[in-house]
Amino acid sequence: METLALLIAATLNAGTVLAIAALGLLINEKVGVVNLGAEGLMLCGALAGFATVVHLGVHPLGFLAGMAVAALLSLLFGWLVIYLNTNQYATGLALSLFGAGLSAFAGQPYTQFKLPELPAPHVPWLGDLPFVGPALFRHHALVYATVALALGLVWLYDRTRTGLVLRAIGESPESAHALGYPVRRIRLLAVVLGGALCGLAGAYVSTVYTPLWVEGMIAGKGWIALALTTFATWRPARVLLGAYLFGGVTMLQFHLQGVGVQIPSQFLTMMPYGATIVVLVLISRSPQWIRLHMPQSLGRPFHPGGM
Amino acid sequence: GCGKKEEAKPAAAPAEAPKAEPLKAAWVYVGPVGDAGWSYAHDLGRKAVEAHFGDKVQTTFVESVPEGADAERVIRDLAAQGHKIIFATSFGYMEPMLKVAQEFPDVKFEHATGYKTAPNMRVYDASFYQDTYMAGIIAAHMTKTGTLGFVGSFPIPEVLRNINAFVLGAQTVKPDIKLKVVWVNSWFDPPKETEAAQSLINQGADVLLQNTDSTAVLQTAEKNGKYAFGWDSDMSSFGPKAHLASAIVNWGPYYIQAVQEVLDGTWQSKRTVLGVKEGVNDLIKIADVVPEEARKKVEEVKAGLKSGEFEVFTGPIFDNTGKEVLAKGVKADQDWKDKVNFFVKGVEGRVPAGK
Amino acid sequence: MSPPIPRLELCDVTKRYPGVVANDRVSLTVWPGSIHAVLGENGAGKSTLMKIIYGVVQPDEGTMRIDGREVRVRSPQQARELGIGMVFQHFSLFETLTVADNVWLGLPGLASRAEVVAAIRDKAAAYGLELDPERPVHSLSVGERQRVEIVRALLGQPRLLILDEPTSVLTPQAVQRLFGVLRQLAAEGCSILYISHKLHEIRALCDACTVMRGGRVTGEVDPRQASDAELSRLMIGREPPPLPAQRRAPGEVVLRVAGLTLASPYAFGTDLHDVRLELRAGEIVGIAGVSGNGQRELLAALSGEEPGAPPGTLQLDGQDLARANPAQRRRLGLHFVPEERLGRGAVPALGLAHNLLLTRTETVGRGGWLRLAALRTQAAGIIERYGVKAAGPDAAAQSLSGGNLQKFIVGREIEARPRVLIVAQPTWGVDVGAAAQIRAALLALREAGCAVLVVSEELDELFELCDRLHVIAKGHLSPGVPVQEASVERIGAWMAGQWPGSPLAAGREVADAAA
Amino acid sequence: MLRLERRPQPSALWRWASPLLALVLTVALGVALFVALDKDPLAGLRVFFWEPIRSVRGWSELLLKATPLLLIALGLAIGFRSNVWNIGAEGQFVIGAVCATGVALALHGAGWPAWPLVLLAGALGGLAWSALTALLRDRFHANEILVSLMLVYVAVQVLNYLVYGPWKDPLGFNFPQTQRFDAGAQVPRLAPHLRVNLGLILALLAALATWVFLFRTRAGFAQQVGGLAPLAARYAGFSSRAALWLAMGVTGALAGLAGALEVAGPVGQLTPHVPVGYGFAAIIVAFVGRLHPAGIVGAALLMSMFYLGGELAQSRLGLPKSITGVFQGLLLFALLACDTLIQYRIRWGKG
Ligand SMILES: Nc1ncnc2c1ncn2[C@@H]1O[C@H](COP(=O)(O)OP(=O)(O)OP(=O)(O)O)[C@@H](O)[C@H]1O
Ligand SMILES: Nc1ncnc2c1ncn2[C@@H]1O[C@H](COP(=O)(O)OP(=O)(O)OP(=O)(O)O)[C@@H](O)[C@H]1O
Ligand SMILES: [Mg+2]
Ligand SMILES: [Mg+2]
Repeated sequence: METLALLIAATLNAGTVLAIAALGLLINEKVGVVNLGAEGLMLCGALAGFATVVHLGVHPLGFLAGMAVAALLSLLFGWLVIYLNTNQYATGLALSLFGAGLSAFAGQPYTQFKLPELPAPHVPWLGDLPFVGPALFRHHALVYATVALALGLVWLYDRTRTGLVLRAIGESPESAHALGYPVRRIRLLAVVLGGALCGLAGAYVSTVYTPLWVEGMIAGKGWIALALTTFATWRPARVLLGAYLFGGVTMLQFHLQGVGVQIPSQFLTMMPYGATIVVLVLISRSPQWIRLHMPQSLGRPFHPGGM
Repeated sequence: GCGKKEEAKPAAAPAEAPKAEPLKAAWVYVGPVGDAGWSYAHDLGRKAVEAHFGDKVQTTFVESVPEGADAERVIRDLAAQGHKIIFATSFGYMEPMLKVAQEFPDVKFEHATGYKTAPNMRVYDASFYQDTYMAGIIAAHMTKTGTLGFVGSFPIPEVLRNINAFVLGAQTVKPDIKLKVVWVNSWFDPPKETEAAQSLINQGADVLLQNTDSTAVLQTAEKNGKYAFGWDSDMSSFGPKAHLASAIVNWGPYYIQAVQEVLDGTWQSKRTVLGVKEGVNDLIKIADVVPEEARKKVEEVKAGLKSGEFEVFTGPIFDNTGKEVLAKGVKADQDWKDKVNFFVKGVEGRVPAGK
Repeated sequence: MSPPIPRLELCDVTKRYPGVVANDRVSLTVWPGSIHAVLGENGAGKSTLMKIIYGVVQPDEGTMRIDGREVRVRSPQQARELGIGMVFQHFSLFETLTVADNVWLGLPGLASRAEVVAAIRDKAAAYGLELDPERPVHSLSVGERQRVEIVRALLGQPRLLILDEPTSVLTPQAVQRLFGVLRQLAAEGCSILYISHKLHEIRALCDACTVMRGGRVTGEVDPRQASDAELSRLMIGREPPPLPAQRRAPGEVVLRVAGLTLASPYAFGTDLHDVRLELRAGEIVGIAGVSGNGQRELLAALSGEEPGAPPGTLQLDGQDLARANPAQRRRLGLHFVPEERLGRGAVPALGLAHNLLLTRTETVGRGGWLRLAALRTQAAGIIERYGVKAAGPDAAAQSLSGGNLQKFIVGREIEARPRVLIVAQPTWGVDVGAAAQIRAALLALREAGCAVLVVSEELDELFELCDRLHVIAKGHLSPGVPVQEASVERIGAWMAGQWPGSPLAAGREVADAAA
Repeated sequence: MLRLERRPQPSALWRWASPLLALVLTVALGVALFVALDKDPLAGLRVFFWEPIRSVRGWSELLLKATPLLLIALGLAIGFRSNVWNIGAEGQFVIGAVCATGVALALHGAGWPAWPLVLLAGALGGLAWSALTALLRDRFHANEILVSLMLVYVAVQVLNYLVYGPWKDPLGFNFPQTQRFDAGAQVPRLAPHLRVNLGLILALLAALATWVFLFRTRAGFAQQVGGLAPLAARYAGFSSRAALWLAMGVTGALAGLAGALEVAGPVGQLTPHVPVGYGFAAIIVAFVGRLHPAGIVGAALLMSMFYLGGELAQSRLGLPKSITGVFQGLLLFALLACDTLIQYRIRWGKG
């Protein structure tokens, strides 16, 4: 029982990283922009967050710095993709390479640093409950903020005019332009915001999840976050669920090893990636369904002057 | 601007010094020098050489060299640049170094952790298992659950030796102690190490050791109020409460000796296995929480290792299927240690892909 | 009494695009309560002018006055604040959103969604434009979609309403209802700018007319007084050439569609129901219908772009086509001219010569080797024979004007000497000279014994070209009727599904949906 | 305000000038970086652009490193031109190396030159691995970017499993590596003392074949139409499924061949360190080479130069290794931005 509670806790923790990044990417994709540079953004966010906490010793500032740096890089990405109409895939890949290189380069002096201690998180009263306490109520505030963010996005997209405008731009930037919405500016804003969340996810990894800086420490989480948006058919609540599911699979592989399951560890290490493929296949089987839920302009460039 | 990382002097700069040309020595690292782990430890050794010899020796290093086809080019370039002794500090450099060694008979090549030698290439290795044996003694004193945890990198003999020695050490205190092993299939992947450590803790392990290079395992133990050890270097500051001791390696003495041999012209090809005896391995910074009894025992072992009387792998040793792998009273020789491919009794699970 | 102030006054408005002057010193005056037509052929610059008025496009030169005040409209929001509303030629609706959401997006103020729903109901009732605010747009017929656009424009309380070719997607009956609404609006004092190139509509509706050609204003007339010939001359520069009118007896059946039932492959498409059609050598058959009634699906099934037709439902010279892909069908003699020329009929970034390779294989040697010199010669031939204005065989398809590209594509398919040629919207967006040339080429093809199927939304064109007409409605195809026995009224009724024996005839909703 | 105006026709001048401008921009940024790091920019440029090609051996190393990049990028170019986004060439490279090793081990002691079979096995292995992605995309519409990428991680674990397990060299003291290949299983070198091998010739032939295929055959034309205008491809009757399979297959086979050349060439055995990121770097090579075989040959050399220069910058100038990644990213960014000039004209003034 206790083991299960701890497994749930670890799952939530691991899933949160993915969820923050995937929600950011969802914000991007809802307005029609795919950012394959998520991995690079997360790495730069991780470094910026770590370095800030090293120098200033305040964790929230690390989050802010991670967000700011990733926002800046997404601004570059957004400018290329939205204003110069460069290929979104290629530009995203460039960003992921550049982000990885830049963070490794600039992060060299930080590899041996240690961050100040964080007090063990504990929600008053609820944290003391048996089972649910250790499972659900002893997490960093960001774990709960992520849930709130997902619910907030559900509300934004389903209930507000702003959300409606964002969805409309993702569906038909041409129509939105004809109605007078500043499509490119809104897209850029969404790209920067989504990028900032990727940076936040990175900063969470380097300052809370594994309080360390090491080059390449995101280790593919950005790509899994990208897969999650498709997995969730662009719905925030499902992104959250999907993230926890993948967090669970990640933890499960170690759990199974510890229990002594007789499978070569390499095959267990494959599990999260294999699971991603299986899930992708399952949800993509009906292209009609994907098409109905996918932002229609996803990946398409938009030039307001018309072609 | 970036970093104030201490840099090796550019080797290309022609030093038009009137006095004798300094001896040029080079190091090839597998990771970034800032990894606080394996490569970092070797770089400390390089710095020890610089400090010892002053301007008689000039050092260079190349970091993060992939162990594939690129290594050969890097090593050859270093040899062509006039380095007289080159240290390659990872197992994967063995074959490339062997090839380059044939081309440069005048250059001395030193390879860490390998087994192939040539007239101008020799190998050296450390004995971490001596550290983990001592760590096992401490772990057994500190565990409440009777279950220890190990975050393993790759199932190679060196790591298996460390795991087995850890349990053997612990069993001298608590014969029925158990060890859970989780492999991350990486030398260096902090988030994965964190997840693996967390998983071990969730399953009841309360003292952790790792054979990976980051501080993640120690930090995870700290966060969970459990115990763990430092690896490669003194990591006590990364988990003040969790840290029980650090298993360290100090390559400085060996590197100084090797360079000295080249300067003296006494360098000879051989295989050197270094350990506590040579001052290369040690368990340091034993925490205050560790009971006096454990400390004493560790000191005894250390003394035995120093004098060479004590051998960690002394029979009888049974593997965890119950088979005797070392007969009673027999001290393991180097060949036996090279071929460890099993878990000793007390370790749960099976060696991945082991036969 | 002071002289009345014009609602809108444009003075020397100029807009240049690379390679074209879309508007060349255009001046225009619209009075309050007037329904003012802007008439002109495709590419005359009408839409550009309207976009300038609505603030979507910024003019290079010229001034604009609203109610006597000089303004510079920088965005549609600003236009709406000035009391201008617009219904676009190409709808600017969001398919996955509901009617209410679409309207809400087009409203400047920050009204709540509930208020928007109520307002839609009010307006709809006041003008007889029934709409369910909660339906998603993709489930609406084209006529209903236009109602959404109109309601959206009306909710902005416009004093000047712009409609850009609103009737090209409507049945004749629906056109009459729209005219009713517009007259009511005009009577309430709203000025209307009505864009079209259909003379009879303008004559029926408008009280003033500005005619444009090549970006310039060529005349201001009262449409109720001017003759067709006069308007044509202003619009085209001459009267349209008459078509050769000899018709010969059709030959054997070449293409047979036998009870084709097919689910639409498109996200918001129309399914085909038991479509039956025969095409004989040496005849031109037309298919009329409001767009979105299954034309796209039928064409895709015939061309082979969408596989899935049940075996036996498609036959060419008695051979089953159901399994053949477009290339195989072409080898059997079935060629096709799609309605989108850029991106479907031609690859925009490639040169004209390479675009031949989409459907022609004469210059492909053994092993698929391309004989590039021969390919260029072939392209140069078509360019010359069809009077295509292009820089040469290597000019990128995207550098050609729509009409010239259409001439090239039609030429490419005609010169393949097909058994059957299927043409969608042959003269859509093509200037009048080119249109006449294309129509003449189609007639010549018929004389050569080819079977031609024309799918068009322009009734005039179908009446002019075809020997026999079918109508498609909601995925059902009407029986054929010889063109001599057809009339606009009759075909109009059929377009709403009301042909004798139609499975749709019973259901009232269909007529509504098509309206 | 800066504003873009679409050209009526893509600019032929900028098609050529844009990569050069991008290179100039990257070099300029690099010089700025050197100055910021307090290094002599001239020495920096020398290390990156002159040192690697100073000697025959330098050329040999440059070409050796460029070979896998060239092979993989050619396949990717065919894919990207036809809208098939195979990002997982790295995985295909790994499986190619694995399959090549399988054959080399099976033919251990054969005594005859087995290298052609070894290379063939590598190509087939890469092909099979990419076919997995193609299958999932074809049958289930699973996004090939994500699937192929996830398969990279899987491939690496397959490699690990084999070298740590069944294929471990029995005489290798349990170290994770296979036996060394027999001389007959290793690719012949072009000169006895140089490491560059027959793979270079194969890669150049592949470049030529790709050019002929893309620009001189109808099949190559059909392949590209799917990427330029999918509806037009459909209209013409060019099968998008065939394009998918061909693009994935060619990339997989070439990446697999590159993997085989790596184990049967400079490495000489299978180790966990065979994958070094060629599959990802080749994406940059493909784009920098403008998806054109001639361009890719140049880009592969340039990229290879960056790698070698990065190493030399460490040992000569004491610069960190990650600078290579920064340069590669910058080059790709600069190129994408400059490419805008092919389709658009830059204007000053109101929009
Ligand atoms: N965004 C644009 N970029 C370049 N050229 C354009 C653009 N929009 C319109 N044009 C050109 O300007 C000219 C006028 O186009 P416009 O759309 O105003 O014609 P129109 O009279 O509305 O024609 P139609 O009857 O086909 O709607 C055409 O030659 C067209 O090709
Ligand atoms: N996209 C491109 N990027 C860089 N170089 C190119 C590109 N396209 C063509 N070239 C160069 O132009 C030369 C001739 O073009 P090539 O024959 O390859 O293409 P093409 O347009 O198909 O030519 P052709 O007109 O003969 O069909 C080649 O040597 C090639 O280097
Ligand atoms: Mg028109
Ligand atoms: Mg128009």
